[in-house]
Amino acid sequence: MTTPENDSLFEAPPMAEQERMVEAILFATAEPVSITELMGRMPHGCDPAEALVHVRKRYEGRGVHLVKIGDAWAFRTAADLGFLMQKETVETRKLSRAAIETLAIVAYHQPVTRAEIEEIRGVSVSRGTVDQLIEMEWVRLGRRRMTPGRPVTFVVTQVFLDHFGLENARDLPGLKELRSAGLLENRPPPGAAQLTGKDDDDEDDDDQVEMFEE
Amino acid sequence: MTTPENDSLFEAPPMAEQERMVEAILFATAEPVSITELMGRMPHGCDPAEALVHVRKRYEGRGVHLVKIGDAWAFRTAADLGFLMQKETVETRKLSRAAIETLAIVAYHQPVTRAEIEEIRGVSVSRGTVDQLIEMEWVRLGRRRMTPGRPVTFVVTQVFLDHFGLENARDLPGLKELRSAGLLENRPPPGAAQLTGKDDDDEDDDDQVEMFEE
Amino acid sequence: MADTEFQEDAQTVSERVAAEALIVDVGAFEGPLDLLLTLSRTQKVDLRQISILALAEQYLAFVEQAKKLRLELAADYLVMAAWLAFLKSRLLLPPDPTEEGPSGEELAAHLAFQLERLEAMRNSAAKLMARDQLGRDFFARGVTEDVQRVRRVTYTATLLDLMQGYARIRTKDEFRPFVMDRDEVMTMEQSLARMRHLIGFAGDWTDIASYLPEGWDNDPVKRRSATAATFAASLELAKEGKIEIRQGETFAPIQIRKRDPRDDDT
Repeated sequence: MTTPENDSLFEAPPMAEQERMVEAILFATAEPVSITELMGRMPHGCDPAEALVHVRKRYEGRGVHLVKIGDAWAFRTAADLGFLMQKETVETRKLSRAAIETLAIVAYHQPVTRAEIEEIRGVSVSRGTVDQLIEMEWVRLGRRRMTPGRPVTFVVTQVFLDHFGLENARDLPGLKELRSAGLLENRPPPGAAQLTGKDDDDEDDDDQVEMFEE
Repeated sequence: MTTPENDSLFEAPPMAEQERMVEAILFATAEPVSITELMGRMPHGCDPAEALVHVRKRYEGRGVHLVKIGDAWAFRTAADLGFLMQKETVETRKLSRAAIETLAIVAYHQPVTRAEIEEIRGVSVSRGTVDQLIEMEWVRLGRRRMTPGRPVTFVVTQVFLDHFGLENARDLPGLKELRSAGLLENRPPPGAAQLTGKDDDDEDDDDQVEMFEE
Repeated sequence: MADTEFQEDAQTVSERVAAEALIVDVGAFEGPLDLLLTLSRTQKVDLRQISILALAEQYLAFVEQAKKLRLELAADYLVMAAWLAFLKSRLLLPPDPTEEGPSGEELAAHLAFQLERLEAMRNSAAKLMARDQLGRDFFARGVTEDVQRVRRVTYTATLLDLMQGYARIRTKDEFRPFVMDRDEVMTMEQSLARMRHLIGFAGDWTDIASYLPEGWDNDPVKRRSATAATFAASLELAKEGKIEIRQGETFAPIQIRKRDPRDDDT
């Protein structure tokens, strides 16, 4: 009962002091603080609304800002410094088998439509696989094919050629060369057919799932 | 391999920008942040140590201060504004007199062995007392003493320094006076009486056993 | 011995009252040193000028009093009493030059040091606890932001992956006539023939493990044979000056690359 009277005996602290108080309260409090609450916590006679104006100005252009959230106020990291709240680690992974095969088909058959890729691979090509290759800038959209439906085509990029040390996609070894290089002789021996055959399928399936997850 | 080269292509951000970054990072966390960690999170070529000097100056006399705790830095509210913060006050566990004295002895005499603590207090130190201080993260194990029995030593932690607003264990109140008065010396009793001699041995053994149990 | 000492006690009334109060509180003391420190305060002097002799007498009187009141004192209180009685006799008797061990003064000085040190630590503890404390007088940031760990994944593939991938697709439907395979052995000749073609496409350092023919890298027996053959073939090709071989350190992957014919000119 007597508290308000007692308090009013003291003059309100100078505005600079009130600014410090606002600063400290907003810094230490977990939730945004309303003016009413500031008023309740600061000494009698304080004007938190005015102090907030000063504090807001003081933090303009700083690493943290005073922001209004609904009726309440809080310090928040400046939006342009959000990247500091992240720690980036780079991880290099081998491209999935589905992606490699799709990429190979684009490289050997460009310009090639999605339907053609699917026909060659014998399985449907997930959206993610192509998107990934485009994002890596290894594959880009070519001209539309002048056939019914005018499907888009895919071609490989300069980035792709640079990465694989090719001057031209035509430099890629042909099927004949691949065969003589022993790259085509890798049919599983008849005895192991089911086993490896099954594995192959599994891998494809896995690839698909992987792509969807990412 | 090529990353450092790439990075050095970009110049470090201007100091004013680095100040903002330091501000943002330190505002975002309750724990002190080391210069090494700041360096790791800020862009390549930044000098957080210099930025900290500027930021510290900027916050002098404000409602929050930049304080140094060991090798790390943190923002803390000004102590004179603690009265505004009843809501945030955390009830710390009440420490027993034995615990408080043990804490002071570790702080002022560190690194100190259990036998030395007991010698100073004139009573044996219960296991629980030290355990409590270790659990609060105010005390941790230091190096073993290179004396017979190789007893473990205790030292205070960064959490301790942070809690008591100390930049450094050297800033403990009255430390200089105590040292010049010779009160931090570990004086062996004259003639090393059989009684105390025997006690010492036992205590050292206890320490060893404890260490093996842990 | 304690009896006679107690007879000649010259305690004032107030000292006796204080001693009785101590007795009642005996449980509150943390051992004899704590009690001695409390007793020494009754001397109302700087601890550095304390009379250890007087202190010893106070302590012995306290123990005597406790005995009279049939209070059980812990053993260490009695040990201290015995030691103080010994110290007292040392301090009172003229030093005996034939006697060994520290003098009474030395022992008294050490006890005085211990008391002073204990008091200093108590004062320091009080000063420490009187400091502004985190979470009581000053505060940390109330709302913290987690540092997000962002994992950026980059994908790579080699030309060999690409060619093998393509070959895999193109040969899916091919019929392969049955031949007598020496299933699990790869010869150096086979490997050499294979490598001669492949090497033309390998401009960059490539792990020789990636030259293992597909199907030869899962089964340990086949892998061993293929690895040996590939390695031998690599050595052969290096000898011919067609490729370069390198290895970072012992057991590190062995890498090869095509030797650029232009290098010969330089």
